[in-house]
Parts: sequence; C-alpha cells; structure tokens
Amino acid sequence: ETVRESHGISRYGDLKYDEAFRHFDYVNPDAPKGGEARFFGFGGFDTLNAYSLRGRKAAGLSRLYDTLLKQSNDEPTAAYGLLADRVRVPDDHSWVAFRLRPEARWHDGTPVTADDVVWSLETLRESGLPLYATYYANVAQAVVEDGGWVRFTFDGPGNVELPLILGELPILPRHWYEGREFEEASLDFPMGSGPYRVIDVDPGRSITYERHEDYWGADLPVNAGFHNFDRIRYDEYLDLDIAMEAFKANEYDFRSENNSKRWATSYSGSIFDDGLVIVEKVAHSRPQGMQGFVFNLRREKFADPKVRQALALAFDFEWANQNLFYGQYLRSVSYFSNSELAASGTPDEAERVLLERHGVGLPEAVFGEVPVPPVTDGSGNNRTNLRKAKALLAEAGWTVQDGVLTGPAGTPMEIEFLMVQPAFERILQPFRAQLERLGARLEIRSIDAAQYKERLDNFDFDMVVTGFGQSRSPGNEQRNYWSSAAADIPGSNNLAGIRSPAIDALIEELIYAGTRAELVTAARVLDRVLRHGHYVIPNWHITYDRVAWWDRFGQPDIVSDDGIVLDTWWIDTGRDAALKERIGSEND
Amino acid sequence: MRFSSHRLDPISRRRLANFRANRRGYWSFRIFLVLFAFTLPAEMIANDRPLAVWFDGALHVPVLTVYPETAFGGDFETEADYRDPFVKDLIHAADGWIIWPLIAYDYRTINYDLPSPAPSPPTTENWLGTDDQGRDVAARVIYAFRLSVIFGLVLTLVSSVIGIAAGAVQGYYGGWIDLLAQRALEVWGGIPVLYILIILASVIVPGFWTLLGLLVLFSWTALVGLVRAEFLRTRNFDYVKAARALGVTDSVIMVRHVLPNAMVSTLTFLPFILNGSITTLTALDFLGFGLPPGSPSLGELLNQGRNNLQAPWLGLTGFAVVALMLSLLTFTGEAVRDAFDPRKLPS
Amino acid sequence: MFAYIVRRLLLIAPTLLAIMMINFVIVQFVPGGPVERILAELEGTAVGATARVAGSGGDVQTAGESLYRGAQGLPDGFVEKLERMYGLDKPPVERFLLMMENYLTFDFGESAFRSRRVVDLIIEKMPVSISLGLWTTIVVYIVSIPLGIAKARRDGSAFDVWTSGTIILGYAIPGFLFAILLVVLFAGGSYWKLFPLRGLVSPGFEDMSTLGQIADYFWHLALPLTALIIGSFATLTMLTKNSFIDQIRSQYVTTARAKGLSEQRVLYGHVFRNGMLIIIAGFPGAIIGILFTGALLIEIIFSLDGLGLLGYEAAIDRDYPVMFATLYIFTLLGLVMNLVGDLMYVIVDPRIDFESRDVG
Amino acid sequence: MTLLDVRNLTVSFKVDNRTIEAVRNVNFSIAPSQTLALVGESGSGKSVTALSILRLVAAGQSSGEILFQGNDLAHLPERDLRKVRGNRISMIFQEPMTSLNPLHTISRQIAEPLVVHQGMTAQAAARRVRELMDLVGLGDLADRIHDFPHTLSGGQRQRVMIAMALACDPDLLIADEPTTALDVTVEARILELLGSLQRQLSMAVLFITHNLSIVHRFADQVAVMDGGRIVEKGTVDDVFTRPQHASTQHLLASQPRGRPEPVPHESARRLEARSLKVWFPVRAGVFRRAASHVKAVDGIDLAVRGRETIGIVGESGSGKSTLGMAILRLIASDGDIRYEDRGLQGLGFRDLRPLRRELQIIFQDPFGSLSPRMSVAGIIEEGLKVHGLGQNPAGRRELVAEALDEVGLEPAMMDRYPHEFSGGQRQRIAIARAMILKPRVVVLDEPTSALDMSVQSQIITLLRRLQNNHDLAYLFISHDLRVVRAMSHHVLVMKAGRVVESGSAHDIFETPKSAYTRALMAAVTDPGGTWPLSSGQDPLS
Ligand SMILES: Nc1ncnc2c1ncn2[C@@H]1O[C@H](COP(=O)(O)OP(=O)(O)OP(=O)(O)O)[C@@H](O)[C@H]1O
Ligand SMILES: Nc1ncnc2c1ncn2[C@@H]1O[C@H](COP(=O)(O)OP(=O)(O)OP(=O)(O)O)[C@@H](O)[C@H]1O
Ligand SMILES: [Mg+2]
Ligand SMILES: [Mg+2]
Repeated sequence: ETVRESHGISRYGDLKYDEAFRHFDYVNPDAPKGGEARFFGFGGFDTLNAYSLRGRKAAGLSRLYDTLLKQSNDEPTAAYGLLADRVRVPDDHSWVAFRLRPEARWHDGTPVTADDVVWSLETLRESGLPLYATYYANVAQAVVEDGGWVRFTFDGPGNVELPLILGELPILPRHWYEGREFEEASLDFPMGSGPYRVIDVDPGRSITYERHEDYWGADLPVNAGFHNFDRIRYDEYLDLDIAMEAFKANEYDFRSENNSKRWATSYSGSIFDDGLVIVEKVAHSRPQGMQGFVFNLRREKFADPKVRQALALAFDFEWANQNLFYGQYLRSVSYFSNSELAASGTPDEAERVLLERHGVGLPEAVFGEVPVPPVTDGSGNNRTNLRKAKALLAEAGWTVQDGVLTGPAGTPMEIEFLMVQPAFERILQPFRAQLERLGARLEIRSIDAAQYKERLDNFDFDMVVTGFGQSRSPGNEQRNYWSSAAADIPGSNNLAGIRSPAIDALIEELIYAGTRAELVTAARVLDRVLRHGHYVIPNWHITYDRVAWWDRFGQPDIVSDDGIVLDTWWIDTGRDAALKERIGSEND
Repeated sequence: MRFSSHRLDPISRRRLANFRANRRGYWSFRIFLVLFAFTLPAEMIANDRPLAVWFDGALHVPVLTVYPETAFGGDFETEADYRDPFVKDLIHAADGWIIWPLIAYDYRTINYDLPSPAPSPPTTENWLGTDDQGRDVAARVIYAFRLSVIFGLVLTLVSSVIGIAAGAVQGYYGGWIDLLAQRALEVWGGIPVLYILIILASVIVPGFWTLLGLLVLFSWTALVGLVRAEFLRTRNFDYVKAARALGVTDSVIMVRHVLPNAMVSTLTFLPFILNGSITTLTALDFLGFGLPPGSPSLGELLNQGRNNLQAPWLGLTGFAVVALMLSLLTFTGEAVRDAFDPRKLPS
Repeated sequence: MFAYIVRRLLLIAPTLLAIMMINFVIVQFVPGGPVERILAELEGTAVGATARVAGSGGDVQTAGESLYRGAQGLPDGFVEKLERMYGLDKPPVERFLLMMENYLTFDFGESAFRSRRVVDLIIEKMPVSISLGLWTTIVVYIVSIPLGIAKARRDGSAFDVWTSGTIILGYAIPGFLFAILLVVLFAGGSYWKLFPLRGLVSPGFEDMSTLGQIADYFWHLALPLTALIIGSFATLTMLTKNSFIDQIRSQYVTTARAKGLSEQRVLYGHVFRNGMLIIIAGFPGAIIGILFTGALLIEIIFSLDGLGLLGYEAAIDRDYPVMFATLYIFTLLGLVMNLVGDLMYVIVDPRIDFESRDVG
Repeated sequence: MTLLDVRNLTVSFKVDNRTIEAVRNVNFSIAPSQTLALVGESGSGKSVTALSILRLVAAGQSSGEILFQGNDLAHLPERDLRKVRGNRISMIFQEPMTSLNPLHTISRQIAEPLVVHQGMTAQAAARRVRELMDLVGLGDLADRIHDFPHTLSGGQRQRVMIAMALACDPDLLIADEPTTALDVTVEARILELLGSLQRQLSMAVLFITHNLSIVHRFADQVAVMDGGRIVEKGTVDDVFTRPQHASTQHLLASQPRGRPEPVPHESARRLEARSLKVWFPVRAGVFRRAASHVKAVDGIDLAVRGRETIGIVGESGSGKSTLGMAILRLIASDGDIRYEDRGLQGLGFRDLRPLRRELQIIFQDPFGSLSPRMSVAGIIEEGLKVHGLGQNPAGRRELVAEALDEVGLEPAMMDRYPHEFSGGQRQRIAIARAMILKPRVVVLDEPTSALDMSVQSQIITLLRRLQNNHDLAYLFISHDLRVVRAMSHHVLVMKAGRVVESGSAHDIFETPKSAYTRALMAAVTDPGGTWPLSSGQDPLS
C-alpha cells in the first residue's frame, strides 16, 4: 500500500498551494488587525453549545473551534493543515491519519491532544447533531498513534470524500466537558482552541467575540490574513424587515440579501447615494444545484413525462423574473447550475460512452440535445408555450372535457401544491392562472412546518417546491436525491419518486469516479438524464451575492471562488474615521 | 332610503326618530349600506369577464356564462381569457365588441402588463396599484370588503346571539346553572383553537364556511362575561321582580326587561367584534390557516402592506378600508344605542 | 358567599384537569410533532415559526453547502432516539398521568428544544411581557376611562365626534404595520434615529444610575408601547362612554347634583361605580390576554423576546412541554382571575349574588 | 325680605314631537322661616317647579328667573350654583326609593354634603350622621349605617333623604312629598323637627304635598297648581276657607269617603299565610357570611277572603312590604302560604305562573318597578300578553287606554317612557298594570301615597268597584289611616315583623288595645287641627 503524506489533501490529489505557501491568494497577509465588526443574526439564540441537538445556536460559534484542516476557498474541495500539520492517506482511501501540531493550545493554555480528537469524534457521533453520525458513519475506528498522530480507519476502501470530511471535524476540549452535560443547551461560555473567544452574551439578543491574543495558530499560513477584527458582535433580530432598518441605522456593518424585492427596493436613500454604504454584487462560483417545483411521480397523473413537460410549459419564468424578481435571477437549466458539472448541448464523447453503457430503457432523445426549460418573451402572454403544452397533453391522452383537463382514465388534472414558505405564493399564483387555461387546476395549500415535514416524509403531496443543493464534488447524497432505493424510504430526499435503473447506475459512476474528469462526465450525464425525465419544473438561481456594507472595511484584492470571506476583511482605520465623520455631518 | 314609519307602533317610531336624529350614525348606516350594496354584486363591477361580448352576430354574456376560447376561434377549450390580446383580436376581427365592467379585473386576475415590478403603484389602469402578485388592488378591495363584511357580520351576529343567550341564562338563573356553565365555558375556552385548525386543515381544505363555522364555535364566548355581569346585576331590580309578579316567563323577562340593559355594552362591542373577526382572519393568514391562498381579504391586504413597506398604497388602502368600515359601524352602533335610550330625545 | 367561594375553589381542579385532558387528546391528533419539527430543522427544510410574520424571507431556497450536507439522511435509530428523548415512546395515557403528576407539584419539566426548564423560560420572558402588558393596561385605563366619561358628558358634541374619530382611526391602524412604520420613521436609518430598534434595555444597563435605568427602560419601550396602545383605546373608551351615558341621567345622579357635588365628584364618586361593573367584567381577561397573547407581532418587530413569542413558537414548533406548562399556568391563573373577577362584582355592587332565583 | 323669588318660570318637555308645558309662567316667593306649601293635582307641575329651582331638570327647557338671596340661580355659573345646592338650598326628592345611590352606604350618602360643603373630617361627619339619623328617627338603624339603600324600607330610605337634606342646615329646604312613606308618628316627628329648625335657623321650606292636613298644620302660605300654573296663592287660612279657584275647591272637597261594603258571608278564604317568616341575613366580613338577621317578618298569620280587604299598618320598617312580597312569593320565606287551598310554597315557577294573573301586587316604589326602556303601553300590556288576554295588538291597546283612563291618565300618554311622568302618574301606571289583569288577590303597597286627594278618591272608588264587581281580595298596606279606614274590613297592626294587634277595622280604629296602636292613632286624632276641614266632615267620626 502506498501512502501519501502531505500538508493538505484534495479530493483528486492535486493541491493548488504547495508546502511552502505563506498564505491563500484571496487574503491580504498584511491586513491590519483591530476594530470591531458587527453582524446580524436572525431569530435569537438560547445556547452556546454549537453541537447539541437542543437549543437555537448563537451565530459565529464556529470561530471558537479549530478543525484538523482548513478549507481553501479557491479550488474545488481541498484543505490544508490547521490543527494537523501532516495528513496521510493511502491510495485505496481506506484510512486517514493526521499529525497534530504540538504547539496547538486550548484557550486555557493546555495542549490540544490526539486524545481530544478521538474523543471529539466519538462524542459528536454519539451525542452531537445527527449529521455527525451520518458524516462519520463510515469511520470504523479512531486510534491515537505515536508522534502525535491520530488514525481513522474506514469500514472499506474507496471513499475519497471521507478524509476531507474528517478534516472538518471540530475538535473539542475533552477536559472542559468533564462534569458538563454535552447534550444540554447551555449559556456557559464554551472553550475552544480557535481564534476567537466569547466575551459577552446577552441571551437571545447579542453575542460578542474577542480575538484571542495568544491564539496559538495566529501565524499559520492557513490563517495568514484571517481574523483581523478584534471583536465581532452579532445582534439578533426577530424580524427581517427590521433587521434591514437596523442596517440602515448603522446598527451593524454588513449584510447579504436573499430577497429580490428588498434588494431592489430597500437599498436606496442618502446613505447609499452618498457612498456611506457600499452596495455590491459579488460574483461567485458556488454550485447552485437545482431548485424547482417537484412532481410526485407516485401520483398517477404525473406518470407520463409528456404531461410533466407540458405542465412545465405553463410556468412563465421570464415574466416572473421581470415582474416579481426585478430581473435578478437566472433560470436554472441544470441540476448542477453554476458549475462545470452542468450538461449542455449534445453529449461529448465521454458522456456518450457513459450513456451507452447505462442508457438502456431511456428514450433515444437523451443522445441528442439536453432539454432546456421553455422561454417566453416575458410579456405574460404565454400562448406559444401553452399551445405546445396542449399538443403534448393531447399526445399523452389528456384533453379538455367540460373545461377540465381529463386524463385517459377519465381523471381530472387537479394538483395540490404544498407550500410552507409564504414567499412562494406570489410565484405560484400566475402559474396557477396559466395552468387553468390548459384546464388543469392547481390548488395552493399552505401548511405549517411540522405538518409539511410529515407529509413530505410520507410523500403525501402532488407538488412541492424544493431545492437540491450541490457541492463542487457531488457524492453520496445523490443516492438520497435520485435513487430508486431512496424513493421507497420515507423521509428520503427523492421527493419526485424517481425510479430509473439508468440513474441508479449513473449515481454509482459519480460516487466512484476516480478523477475529476470522470466525475464531471458522470455528473453531466446524470444531469442530462434527469433533465430528460422532466421531474421538476426548474426554478431560478443567482450567481452573485447581493451584499452591502458600511464603508469601513478593507478587503483583499482577490475575491475567492466562494465569494466573500468575511474573516479576511479588516477595519480600514482611514475609512472608518472618514465614515464616522460623514455620519456625524449627515446627522447635523 | 326612506323608512316607512307610519305602520310602526309609536314607540318604534320614536326609536326610529332617535336613530335618525343621530345624524352621524344615520348617515354612517346609509353609507355602509350603499357600500355593501355596491360590493355585493362584485362580479358585475370588477371582473375579468366582460359584461357582454358581441361576436359573430350573437351576444355573449361572459359574466354569467362560460364560453370556451374555441367559441371565438381560439386554441383552448377552457374558458376564454378575455384580457388576452389574442382573444381580443379574435373578437374585434369578427367585428365584435366587448363591454367591460367598471374594473376589468377580478380579485385574482393578474395584470401581466405591469409598468414596474409588482407591487406596482397606482396608475389609470390599476387605480389603487397592484399588490405584490400583480393583482389589481381596487378589485381586491371590493371583493375583500364583501367577503370580510359578510364573514364579519355572520360571525358577529351568530356568535353574539349565542354569547348573549349563554350569558343571559347564566346571569339570570345564577346558582348551579351559572356555576357549571361557567366552568364549561372555561374548559371550552381552553381548547387549542390553533391545533383544531391544524387538524382541520390536515383533513380538508379550510374555506370560507368551514372557517366561519370554526370561528363561531370559539368566538361566541367573547360576550358571555359581559352579558352575564349585566344580568347578575339587573335581575335584582324591582322591575324584574314586577315582571315576575306579572307572571312573565323567564325568557321574556330576559329579552324584554333585562337584555336592554345589557345591550349598551353589547352594542358597543359589536363593531369591534366585527372588526376583530377580520383581524382573526388576518391572524389565520399569518399562520397559514386562513382562507385559501389567493382569497381576497382585508387581512391579506394589510399583511401585504406590512411586507411591502416600499409600496405604501397597499397598507394605506387596507387601513383606509378598515378605518372606514369601522367608523361607519361604530357610529351606526351609537345611533342604535341612542334609538334604544329612553332618555334620549330627538333634537 | 363563603360557600360559593369554596365551591368555586373546589371546581378549579376538575376544570383544569378537563382543559389539560382535552388539550392532550387534541394534540394526539395534530399532524406533525416535535420529532418532525426537529427533523425538518436538521434537514434545512424548516421554516421558522415566525416566517409568516417576520418580514419577507428569501426567494431562493438552495442554500448550497449546508443543505447538501443534510441531504444524506439521518443515522439509523435517530428518530427512535428523539422519541425517547421526548418521552413519546410511552403510551399516551401514561404520558398524560405522568405530566399531571408533575404539574401537581408545579414541576413543569424542560422545553423540548431548548433544554431549559419551562419555568425558567417563562420567568425569563416575563419582564418583556409584563412591561408591555402593564404599561399598556395602565395607559389605556388612565386615558380611556376619563376620556369615555368626558365623552359621555358631552355626548354628541364636537369633542365627542372628533375623539371618537381619532380613537377609531387608531383602532383601525393595524398594530404590526404601525409598529414597522414607527421603526422606519423613528428608529431606522432613513429618517430620524430617536429610539432604539430592539430590546428592553441597552447593553450596560446594570451600570447605569437608577434614574438612567428608568429613562433607558422607557426609551426602549416608547415605540412598542405606542404601537400596542394606539389601537387599544377604542373599546374601553366607547364602553365607558356608553355605560356612563346609561347611568348619567339616573335619579340618584340628580340627587348627587342636588347635594352640590362638583361634576367630577358626581361622575367619579357616584356614576363611576355604577358604570364600572362591565368594565370590571373585562378586567381579569384583559390582564391575562395582554400578558399572554397580546403582543406577538410587536415582540417580533422590536425583537423583544416575550411570552407571546414563546407561546406561539411552542405551539407551532410542537414544543409540548412548554405548551402544556404555559397552558397549565395560565389556565390556573385565568381560573383564579375569573373567581376574583366575580368577587369584584359583589364588591362593586353588593346587590349581586350568584345564588339561583328559585322564588317565583 | 324674600329668600327665594321665582319669576316667570316656564318649563317644557319635548316628547314625540310634541311639547309639554309642565310649568307655565310660575311666580312665587318665600321669606326666611316661612313655609310655602305647593299643592295641586298629581301631574300639575309641582315637582318640576321644585327641581327647576336648583336647575335639576335634565331633559326640559326652562326659562324665567330664580332669585335666591339676590342671585339668579337660573343663570348662575355651575361652580357658584354648586355652593348653593345641598348647602344653602337642599332638596328632598319625591321618590326616596330610587333617589339614593344604590352602591353607596347610607352613612356615606348622608355624610357627603357635610364633607363637601363644610369640609368635615370623616369622624366629625360620622358623628353628625348619627345625630341626624337620631333626629329623623333612624336611631335603631345605628348599627346598620354601612348598609346599602336596598336593604332599607321605603320609609327608612325617605328618612335617609331627609337627613341628607338637613345635614348642612340649609336656608331653604325644598321638600317634595317628604312624608309619603312615613307612618303618622314618624311624620309628626319629622314635621316637628322641621318646625324647630325653622325657628332656630330661620330655615324656609317649600313644601310640596297632597296631604292638606299637613299644609294646614305646617304651612304659612299655600300655592295651588293646576296644569302647570299657579292658580291660587295666599295664606293657608285664606285659601282653605275661601278657595277661589275651581281646582282648589275640588282639591279641598275630595276626601276618601265611605266604608267598604261588608264581606258576604259565603265568601271563601282566598289567601292564607301561617307563621310566615322572612329573615334577612346581615352580612359581614370578607366572606360576607351572615352574622345576624333582620327579622323583617317574624311569624305572621293572616287570611283574606274574597271581597275582603285587610289593611296592614305599622310603623315604617315594621315589615309590611316584606310581608306583601313574601306572601306572593316574590321573596323567599318560611311558613305556609295557601291560595285557595293550594300551597304556594314549593311551587315551581311553571306552576306558579298561571296563578300570577290572579295574584297581583302594586309595589311601594312605582318608579323602580317600571322597566325604564319600555313604553307605558308596553308595560301595562305585558300582563295581557302573558296571560293571553286581549285578542290582538289593537284590542290590547284599547284595553290599556281604558285602564289608563280609569286611573285618571290620558290614554295619549301611553307611548311615553316611565321617566316622563310625575310621581303620582307613575303610581297610577303601576295600579293600572296590576288591575288590568282582573286579579283575584292584590297586594297594594302604599298605592295612593303620591296621589292628591281628588285622584286618591278616584282610585279608591275604582278599587272598591273592582272589588265588588270581580270579587277581589285586597291586602292594603298604607300609612294613610283614612284610606285604610275607607278600604279595610280588617286591620293588622305590625311592629318589628310581628302582629301586635289585629281585628275588624272598626275595633282597631275605635278601640285600639295596644299602646302601640293607640300611639299610631293618636297622631291622627290629634285635635290640634290636623284636619283642615271642620270636624263634621271628619271621615273618622
Ligand atoms: N334586602 C334586605 N336586606 C336586609 N334588610 C332588609 C331588606 N329589605 C328590608 N329589610 C329590612 O327589613 C325591615 C322591614 O322592611 P319593609 O320594607 O318590609 O318595611 P315596611 O314595613 O314596608 O316599611 P315602610 O313603611 O317604611 O315601607 C326593615 O328594617 C328593612 O330595613
Ligand atoms: N321628563 C319628562 N318628560 C316629559 N314630561 C314630563 C317629564 N317630567 C314630567 N313631565 C310631565 O310634566 C308634568 C308635571 O310633572 P310633575 O312631576 O311636576 O308633577 P307633580 O305635580 O309633581 O305631580 P305628582 O303629584 O304626581 O308628583 C306631568 O304631566 C308629567 O307628565
Ligand atoms: Mg311630583
Ligand atoms: Mg314598605
């Protein structure tokens, strides 16, 4: 067995930064330290225990803890040593070992030990948030070895992702938890080894962190240019509109907008015009996955892909974008939007190979152009598409009888759209109106979260809107999204109820892809096949972050692929002073 | 409106005169009636179906009858969308004409041709602007007024009648009836309405009548306490004793002798209860257990106003309608109170 | 009367039990429970309890990374673990008996989601709720009753008309909209920044002088109270007015006038008590109502963490321990208040009793 | 020197688009120490005149001047007027039952003027309250001064009113029928008290009454009102001996006359009570437990036959009203009550209801017994409806009109509310309401106390006629012994809830046995000019 040892790992073996790197490209290594940054949190909190099931967690707690590795934000899926200085991975990926830096210290000055690492894993798996149990389910054993090494043995070879995920394991101080209930929500100031400490908490209202003066890792290359604020405060708001007002009132410094209407209408006024607040769209290349209206194929009426395609024609995205979203969104065409994993045009050679291998039972069309969602002129006059829809429906045996779209079996097309976010009502209403012209009835049902969850778990719905998130390197979760097996597991994410041997096979291809290129091909083919299935009516996504901040920050010249990394910003004393002066003069 | 007063008995005539003498209340009542009468046939006033269409030598009445688009030579067998330029063209091409209602939108018609993203401000097309779904606010207000008023009136009347009856019986008889009924009421009041709603919503789609029924079940208790208190007090009065001495039945004593005293507080509350029922509808909307999404309700309009502060016409319209309705009802209530006040003299 | 009070006190227990039982039974039928709720949260599909009232949320749902991570499903046995945690593995009857047993000794257990003792949670939220409830009640009563009386005296005058108009307009203003407007106008960054945006007191409250603390407290309360109060005058004022009009021309008022009493003394000394009965009838309910439910939206807007929010979230999030405990406490309180209210009747009007009238 | 000078006083009311001139152009004046009696038929405007002096008429329009010690009260600012009210001029209202604040204790009500006008401390006021109560003969209520008015008898309430009015030693006392609810002994005592106050403090009195013997004995001047006008004015002697105006003559001529017709032998026992008891608990303490009892009716036996009238007399507070109510089961009582051999005790409301038509009562407090929000027509008609009399609304209205006419009220008044009548008119409405049902037993609690002589005779004639025609049995409660004499066959004398003496009217009046009865009678037969007319016309002789 060959074992590779290095200062970092990536999923595909190649690292952008070599061993001697001094800092990440997207930081300013000379960033001045100091000042206070204020952010907002939503909904209040009642625990500082970031890892227990109970309680609402305060914002920013991850700053308290170091992980074994630190993610790099400008390459797909790579991480470099933080608590660990060396990583060893065998070729078959059947285990991973980390060597802890001897200088690593908890805030109380005691060293971070391998024992802490093992304890953290066990504890998190047992009593932490359930996601840790899932993440680390395949770790069979964790042992402390000589020389500060910790070795995690997996339950089988070939799991390329797992070493990276272990690198994300937060390391917790075992001695601190002695005599403390790990599962309890608690407002005790927790201890970690990270760059910040909690210094003040007003339960539910605000939390303040202070940069740890003696942070052991301050000079590490991975930390260079990071953690520049002396203090970071989060104020909690219970209302999003009020939070916006608070931002305008200079109650906090930075916000990132996720509502198109607010982005278009609220960011105006003198503070914006005079440049006191900087408003910017920052492009990023985070994969956006797929958000869409999902058909539940378990319902007879949606069994025919033609029907699904026809109904999708009734959704007029262009109109909605113009009139409801202020033109801010892009139509999602792919299940891997905003990434190289998205398929386009006709399959290339490699894709064709894969398709041929697994394409049995699929329509001939998958070898042709990949479908893109219909386009309209945005006038709201969707007749062309509706005509197409009508024709498609007729092909599938659905015709209008007494004004009602009726299927071959004589059943009317009545769709119940379950909705839990009220924000979607305005998007669904026009869709309903368009469907009506085809004779289909869409009934929008708005229910509460617990009930929604229960009905989703039992797949008891016609249509819902949901998002299928994707990372740069998709993997195991695809089974949960699209596999036939998942279609039968209550609570799985295969909401559409996709049951396709071809898709099942492509998922395996994807998970076991050996190289990045293989992965990309597999993903593209999967994308192709999924899109040909018309399982969802694709929604939209956005490829930039809508951000605004009070003009007191300095930021690195390069924005990472993931967009803004706030921990690399710093207070620019010159700007800060100027800002204060201008605010002062503005108030007179 | 003229009330024919000569057939009334003198005391009713006197009450009517008192009612009219409160000019504010009298006018409020008339205006309210006019508004209500105006919104009752909302379909005739605000609708996306024309009142009449002349096509191919025949008169079509889309407000009343459903014509498929194919009837005008279009594509779809479903009802024609007369606002669609394509359909309009078809009709005009056949030398036809269209007569629209006052407002060419109904409460769920979306104006696809918005000057700016929804909610868009008032224009000559959308007099009160559109809401955040591109629907005409004026049309929605008309429908919402009708819906809210009918909902409110029915709820108020039914629950007041039940509430007053319950309060009256308890207060008048006292003793174990009162003791046990009060406890039953406390238990009833402890039922988690929200959960009942959730359960209900999981079984059926709550609509106008189900919500109305459900709210009646739980809102009638509002007046019980008040009425009971008044009855507890008034039952001791000499004239009640006198009525008993006459052999008047309990129910008549309650209605004719005691109730008028309790009426003051009841009448005061009615407009507020009515408005409260509208607020309740809003609250249900908040929770997502209100009327089906898309229904026109004043609560929904207010909620939109709150979510779209940048579009003040939403909140303002909602507020104006509620304020108007409430003022009219309160002033009417005062006039009714005057009418039944024996010491009030028509001046 | 003594017998009556005893009877009432004895009936409190079965009433309370019945309420708890009904609630418990109903809860069994509610779709979705704490387990579903917490699962939804873990998987990122949850929408906060206040989503519908707390301003427009995002219109893109894919949050990327975190959702992706959650998408791998849950570990085996996790749901069972949750059920054990919430005691849902036991049969309902046993659960109910256990709960009631604990409640009898005022042991209310812990919140399902917060691992805090319910009592602590309630106590923690009390300052906000009491602040809002108390001051609103005080202001409303202080203003509405004299105003109502003044209106009764000058029934039909210009004063009567414009005050009616004003309070009704106030009532018609939806509190939540008004609250936001207040924030935008007087606390936000767009117009005047005169008041704080959120919370009950400033940071560093402990270090202020007493006077400073009081000022700071009311400075924070100014906006939420305004929003709460604006709509609250109407009912009480109109009720006072109408009750007074009803009394003001009684014979005994003429007697009082003939004694040479000042108008104030006639109104407050003589008419007041006769007209007050109804107002007292609404009193206990008002207190409980304001304490418990009145202020959800205001609490959210001003980021005041009070009982309104607690109760609402408990209901929506199916936090049954909190729900039942608050129900128990407030029902108990309510039942006692009802009794107090009834006794007040007798104190106000000694002619009142609760006996049955079995004579002819 | 005049104390009060009323000039051109006119008061009108608007009812149903018509204007009623209750007082027209009235002029009179009173000097200090003087007593002016205002007499006149019921409804002639006496009370309205009295109320107008202190501007207490709420609903009416008034004009004219009211000069009091040189100030025009009609135009005085409220603030100054207040200093006059209850202090310089105080008032005893006609209807004591409804004039007290039901929710204030009697001590508080009496003390109030003292506190307001004389700034007395609580203790001083309390002392004075006891003093005043003693003065008006309420000494035995000393331990009940914290009671509320509804626990007092009619006469007791009236005396509370009087005590209240006298509290500040006013310069002018307006007394509107101040003794209607008082027995003769107490009445004499009150008049004596007023007389002595007049002498000591030179208090003037405007005395409104229909009791001409009081006028004769007590007043200096008399003014006779009719239809809102003062038709005759002068010294008592002048007016009484040489009445000029027809209505004065009519007033003076009217006396209850005659004796009841004897009860036929075959007449059966109609209503009977045996050892009837009503004890009111006196509540005390936080839990308001019954600490002791007021034995209002304490074991009374009584029986009345058809066509028989039993007069019930006794001092104020002796339990007469309570007895009347209890016997009709309007308040709970112990003991046996039989109506034509049916036991009434224990009958449920349903079984009692058909009997109600036959068992009627006229309450001592007519105002309180009329529903304020019903028209008079509605009130009188109600019994008809309940018992299915009168075929249709029109027919019933006819019957109501007839009944009103019989008690001397214009049928046109039937669409008014009760508060728009004079005291005497309301009393007659109450009579009409009871009598319209043609009952078989009627309890009449002071049915004529507010009526002037002429109306009184009219009512008595009516009652007698109805009794004979319809075979009625009456329980007649009254302080007015002449009326009792004129009506009753049998008399029951009550004291402190017990019967002290009972017997035929003749025996009781002619040869009273107990000292108590004699004392009651003595006041009547006092030769000191109780009767205005020559002894030859004394109905008692
Ligand atoms: N509800 C009550 N509670 C307590 N005591 C009462 C109550 N009603 C009457 N009394 C008392 O009972 C006694 C008898 O009262 P009642 O009214 O029968 O007297 P009355 O003979 O009618 O006197 P009057 O001639 O003054 O009307 C009085 O002392 C009175 O104070
Ligand atoms: N509020 C009112 N509205 C209308 N009419 C009234 C009102 N008050 C009194 N009246 C009428 O005014 C007239 C005079 O009433 P007033 O009370 O002065 O009579 P009175 O002389 O005191 O009679 P009594 O001896 O019966 O008390 C009566 O005819 C009565 O009906
Ligand atoms: Mg009079
Ligand atoms: Mg009496």
